[in-house]
Amino acid sequence: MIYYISIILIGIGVYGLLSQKNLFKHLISLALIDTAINLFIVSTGYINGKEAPIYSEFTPIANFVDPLPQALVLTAIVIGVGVLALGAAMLIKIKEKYGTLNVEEIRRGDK
Amino acid sequence: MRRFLSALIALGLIIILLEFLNLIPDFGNVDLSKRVSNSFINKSVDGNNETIEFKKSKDLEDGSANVVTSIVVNYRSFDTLGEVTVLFTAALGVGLILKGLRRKRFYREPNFILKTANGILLPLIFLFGAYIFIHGHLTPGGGFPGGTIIAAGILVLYLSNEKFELSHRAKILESGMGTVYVLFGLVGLILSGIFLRNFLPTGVIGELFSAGIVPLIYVAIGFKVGAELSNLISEFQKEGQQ
Amino acid sequence: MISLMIAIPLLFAFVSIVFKGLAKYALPFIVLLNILILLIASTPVVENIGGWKAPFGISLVLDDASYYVVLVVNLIFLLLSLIPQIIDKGYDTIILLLLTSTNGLVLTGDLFNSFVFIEITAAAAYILAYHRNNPYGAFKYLIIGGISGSFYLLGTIFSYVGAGSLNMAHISNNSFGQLTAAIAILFILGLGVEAKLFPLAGWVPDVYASGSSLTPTILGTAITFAIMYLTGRIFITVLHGTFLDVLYILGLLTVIVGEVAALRQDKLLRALAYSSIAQAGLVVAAISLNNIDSLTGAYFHSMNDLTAKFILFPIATVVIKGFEKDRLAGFAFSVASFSLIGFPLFAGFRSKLLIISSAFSAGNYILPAVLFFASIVEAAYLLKWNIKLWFEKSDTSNNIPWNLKTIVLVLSILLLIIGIYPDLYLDASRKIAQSILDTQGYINSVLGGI
Amino acid sequence: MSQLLLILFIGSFLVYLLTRMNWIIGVLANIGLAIYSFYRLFTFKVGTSESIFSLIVNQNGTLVYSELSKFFGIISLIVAISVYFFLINWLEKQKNRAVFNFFLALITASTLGVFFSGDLLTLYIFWEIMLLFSVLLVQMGKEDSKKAALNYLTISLIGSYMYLYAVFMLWNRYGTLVIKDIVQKISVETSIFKWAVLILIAAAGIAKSGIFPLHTWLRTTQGSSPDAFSAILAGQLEKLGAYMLVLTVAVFPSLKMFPVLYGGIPVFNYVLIVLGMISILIGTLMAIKQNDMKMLIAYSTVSNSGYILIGLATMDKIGFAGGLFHAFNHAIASVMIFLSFAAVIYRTKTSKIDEMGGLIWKMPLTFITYLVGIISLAGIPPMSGFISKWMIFVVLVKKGMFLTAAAAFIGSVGSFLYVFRPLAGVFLGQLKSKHKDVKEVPIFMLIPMLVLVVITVFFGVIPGPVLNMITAVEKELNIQPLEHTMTVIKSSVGQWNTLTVFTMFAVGFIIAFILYMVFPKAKRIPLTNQYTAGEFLYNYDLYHYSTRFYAFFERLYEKHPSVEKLYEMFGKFFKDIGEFLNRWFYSASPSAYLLWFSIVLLAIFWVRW
Repeated sequence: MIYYISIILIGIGVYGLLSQKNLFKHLISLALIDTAINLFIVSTGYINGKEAPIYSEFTPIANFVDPLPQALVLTAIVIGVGVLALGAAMLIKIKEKYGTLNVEEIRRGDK
Repeated sequence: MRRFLSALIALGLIIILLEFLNLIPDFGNVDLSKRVSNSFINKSVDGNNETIEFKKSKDLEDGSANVVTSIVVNYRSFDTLGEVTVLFTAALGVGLILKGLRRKRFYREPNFILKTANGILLPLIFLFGAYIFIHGHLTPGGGFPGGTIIAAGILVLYLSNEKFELSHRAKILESGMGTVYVLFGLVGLILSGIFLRNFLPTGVIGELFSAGIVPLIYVAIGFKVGAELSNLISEFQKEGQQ
Repeated sequence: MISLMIAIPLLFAFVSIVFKGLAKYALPFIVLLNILILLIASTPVVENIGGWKAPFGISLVLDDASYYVVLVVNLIFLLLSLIPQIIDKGYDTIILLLLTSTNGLVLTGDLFNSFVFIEITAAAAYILAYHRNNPYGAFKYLIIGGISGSFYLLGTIFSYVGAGSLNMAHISNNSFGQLTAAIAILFILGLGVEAKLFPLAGWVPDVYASGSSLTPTILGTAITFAIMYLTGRIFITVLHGTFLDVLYILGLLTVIVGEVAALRQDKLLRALAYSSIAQAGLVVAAISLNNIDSLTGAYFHSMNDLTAKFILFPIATVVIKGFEKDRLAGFAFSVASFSLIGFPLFAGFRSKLLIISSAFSAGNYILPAVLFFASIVEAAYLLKWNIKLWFEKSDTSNNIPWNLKTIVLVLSILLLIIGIYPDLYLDASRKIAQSILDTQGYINSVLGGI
Repeated sequence: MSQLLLILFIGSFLVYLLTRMNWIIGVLANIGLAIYSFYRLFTFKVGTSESIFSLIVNQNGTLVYSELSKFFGIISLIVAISVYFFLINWLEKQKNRAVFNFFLALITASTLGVFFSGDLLTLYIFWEIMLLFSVLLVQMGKEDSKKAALNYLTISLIGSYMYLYAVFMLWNRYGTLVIKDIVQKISVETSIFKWAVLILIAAAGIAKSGIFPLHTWLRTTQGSSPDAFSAILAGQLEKLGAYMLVLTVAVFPSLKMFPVLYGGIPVFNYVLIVLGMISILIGTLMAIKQNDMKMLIAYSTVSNSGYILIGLATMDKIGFAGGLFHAFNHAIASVMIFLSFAAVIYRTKTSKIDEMGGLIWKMPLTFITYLVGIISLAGIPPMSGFISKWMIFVVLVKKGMFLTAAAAFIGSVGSFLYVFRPLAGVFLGQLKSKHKDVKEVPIFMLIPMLVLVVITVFFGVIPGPVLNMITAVEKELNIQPLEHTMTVIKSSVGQWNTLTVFTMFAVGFIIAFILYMVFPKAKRIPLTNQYTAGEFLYNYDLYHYSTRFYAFFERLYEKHPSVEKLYEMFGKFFKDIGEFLNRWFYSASPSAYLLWFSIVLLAIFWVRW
């Protein structure tokens, strides 16, 4: 089920990127796609009936889901954050340079 | 029209990805023994065959109770170094891109509640963040969430204080902690000839002082991420000349 | 030892935040150190980071292919470090990070790790794309780059799900039927954007032609070469040539589209950006033929291309009017463009010859025809620019700094030498090709003969 | 041979340096090099071969000296030497003299390289060197020469890359590129392969010599390139095309490779003959229309290349000899014509026919050069140009190819029309008032022109020496040699005695001259000495009669379809696509990028899943 949710989220992100004209919405869509993929990655590691991969008083012996996707997701999230920050900074500059975030108006302004 | 076409294409994409799903095991139905992470859980990459028990197993190849942490900071530590670098690059880039902009001002007195609560909450937030990254090898969390929480504290500071400016020391902290991470790796290289080698004893699994360099690196990461995100926040507090 | 090639530049990048200006002065020494490490190293070397053995931890692999690619990449950075004028203040750290990530990209033997390094490269590239106030172009690059990164990540995850590991050699050793096709599709989308393939990579001209000489000079040479290496490594060594035909078609399309689009450009930089696209397409198409000669030709051509581009891009940004004042720079420019066109006795001719003859012996009659078409168009617009810059009189022209002039001159002489005596490049590219095709050797050296 | 080529290539760098110091010394050095290589051509032994550096693995380049290389080498060096002599005075007015001289020397060196090449790839290399530097020379001319040069480059590259494609087809099939080896093996191949290879190789020759589908570059290139270089282009470079055509039809044994049709001509050669026919017609008709004298002769080149091609493609002893001889004659004649034009332009600074007139009194020697040149070019008896055209006619009649013969005849008649136009417009008629002070050109420009006049008249009377060389070529290529003596050419239709003809013409000329002297002379009055409708005419320059000289004739084909326009359309089409891509793909919004990204994904999935 989570697979399907994540894929539908990717679809929504793609839809947003394709249909919107506002660059900020593009960035949000990109973040959405990132998140969806992260969700997907985490869910590939899930195993029915198993626990979070931490040795503790409650789970002293290994009966864990796959921890590797979780580790990968941690990395992927941080990378996503970095890209998002860069994009946001560029948006500020675009706004400053063109006075708008609308794709068509920027295109007109470029000429 | 545009929306319809977009929806159509997005639908096509969804269908393709659904098709791909048929090729992989169903959700929650994974055979762990075929994956490398099985060895990560049992900490048997180097050939350990004993079952691991919490607070009993000693001197394992990797001593952190949180397996995700052991992967992030030990087995695949190199990825994490790269990850830190991406964040570092992003922070640097934001600084370069937004160079020359002024601090944004709202010209409005911050809310009284916010100001007061800030004084009480801020130490708690920082403390919580520090707790998270210090216990990264034992509990869920680690350097990244911990650092983020600290940065959230900085954000509160920015919101509640119009005149607050992040000190230049944040940059130094960021740079220094990155350096520490690489130096840990280099020390491993010098001591054992292997980059990012865990050269400290791993101790008993589940104890605070265990897992060798893992908590140390996580502390460094915690500070680094905190400083970096705080820097990002302070950069985004800017606006163009008007 | 080879991890030092990643660790040292990274260390200096971190430190240079505090000690401003350090990066600029340290860069040549760091690169020299890297080259020194390479000179001591003997291939193949597999270094397991953290001491975790191959399919479990992350391994850095220095086989013949990555050896020469890293060598070329570091030499490019060395040349770049000798012309510090074009690196603006603050961007020197970015260059260091780019060096780190490119080295990592080439050396790593782990798919997810390569994703991380691609993302660092991309992040640095977004910032470089912004250089000289080009936020819109950079943002467009960021969006499409981000999406392609996501698809690359998805491909990595599918590989992990299929093979149970992220190690390239381990994945290559497993076979997982139809899933390979899905992975290949995802990697085509993931790498295609960085490899400048036609319908995927629309960002190139807007980024390359932003007016900065740093951006195209480094993105069009070192990064392109590293990506081409990664393309060969993933599609041939890891995926055993799955879906190379798709890559072939995209490559040919890119060649045609790049050249045709360059035809009408009235800005030199933009025309060169399109030429860069077309050459990348040619290299990808040649790689996708998947035999030793074509791969040799592809990497040989890529090296010629980057040598030429390292001459063309900086000169094109500095010289706007003509070569009245700098005949030597003009000479270098002409040599580089003739080499790109593939006139006989220039370096580009040798590599095009090799690609054509390998295509013919593989029974492929379309690639040569497309290549010839591309050469005609390329000749038309590059000669137009040569004629314009040499013979149309102009009063003003920027002065080219002496160190840049020396470097482009040396490179152009190198192009002439390669044209007559190609063994220098040819041997390296043959080694790269052999090593990329030698899947079993790669698996053995990484997994220790499991 | 490799030694000679090495000397020439190194020498050309020396020429560059010398010209930078003093341009006259540079030109002299260039002449020295050309004369030295002319001398060396006679010292080489026919049949020697040498190997030079290798370009493909295990494949050394080879140089072979054959009768064919000797023949074409001599043509191109005669052209080169005379043009270089011309430069002693002419170069003074050219910009970038050092580069000009340097490129000329390189072109001569690489042209010889092409003729010496024993394998296809070596040939290609020299061919491309020649192409590159000739392009760079063309653009040093008039204002629109930059565009013309690119036009020239594009069409030449189309030809040479088609050639290279064929080279690699052969290399892939046989693993060798030596012409001798390939020629032995190719006759047993499948017909598709043979057709493909030969058409692709012929394309290079067609593009270079200006045969029909690829002739469009000639007009602008010849018209706007530097004036002295136009002579090289017509005399030296276009003969490379003729060489390539010889390679296609004769060196590759077309008689053995293809089935023989009507008249004993291989079917492949028929295709070439048709192309030659079309070229003759187009060249003639278009030449008649031109107002720029250089463009006019450029079109005449198209038609003459057609003659050469037809002659060669018949593969008959007389026809083939006629083709080679016509190549020789056309080279000499076109150099004479272009040099005389260069002389005229040197003095008057224009190449438009209707801006000149009456220069016969000011530049008599230039006029004589031009006159002899056009007589030879149009094929009027006493000059050598007639002989070669006659030989081609003879073979067409003999083989019963009347359609081609008719085209050739129309071309001949048309050539009278078009060569007369500059004659009347430039040299005869009224002298323009602004050209009153024009003088004859300096001595060093006159010498080569007059020497060429002598050569043409000499070979018109005694064609034996050239025919000897041609028969040697024919023997080498296994064609039955032409029967001839010093002054008599024998054919099955009849024979032609050049000496008799010359004597007859000389007698006729003397009679006409006597009559001209004896009868009373016409009274010369100035042009303005008349009036119309009671008004006296004051504007001297208004009534130039060479404007729309053949208007009555041009009207017949005014709305003709134009290949040139077709190519321009193609060029524009590509540019428009480029602009479209640039606009709608490469400069598009992120959404468009993602749109294409998704379309690729969908397409791959659709096709390959």
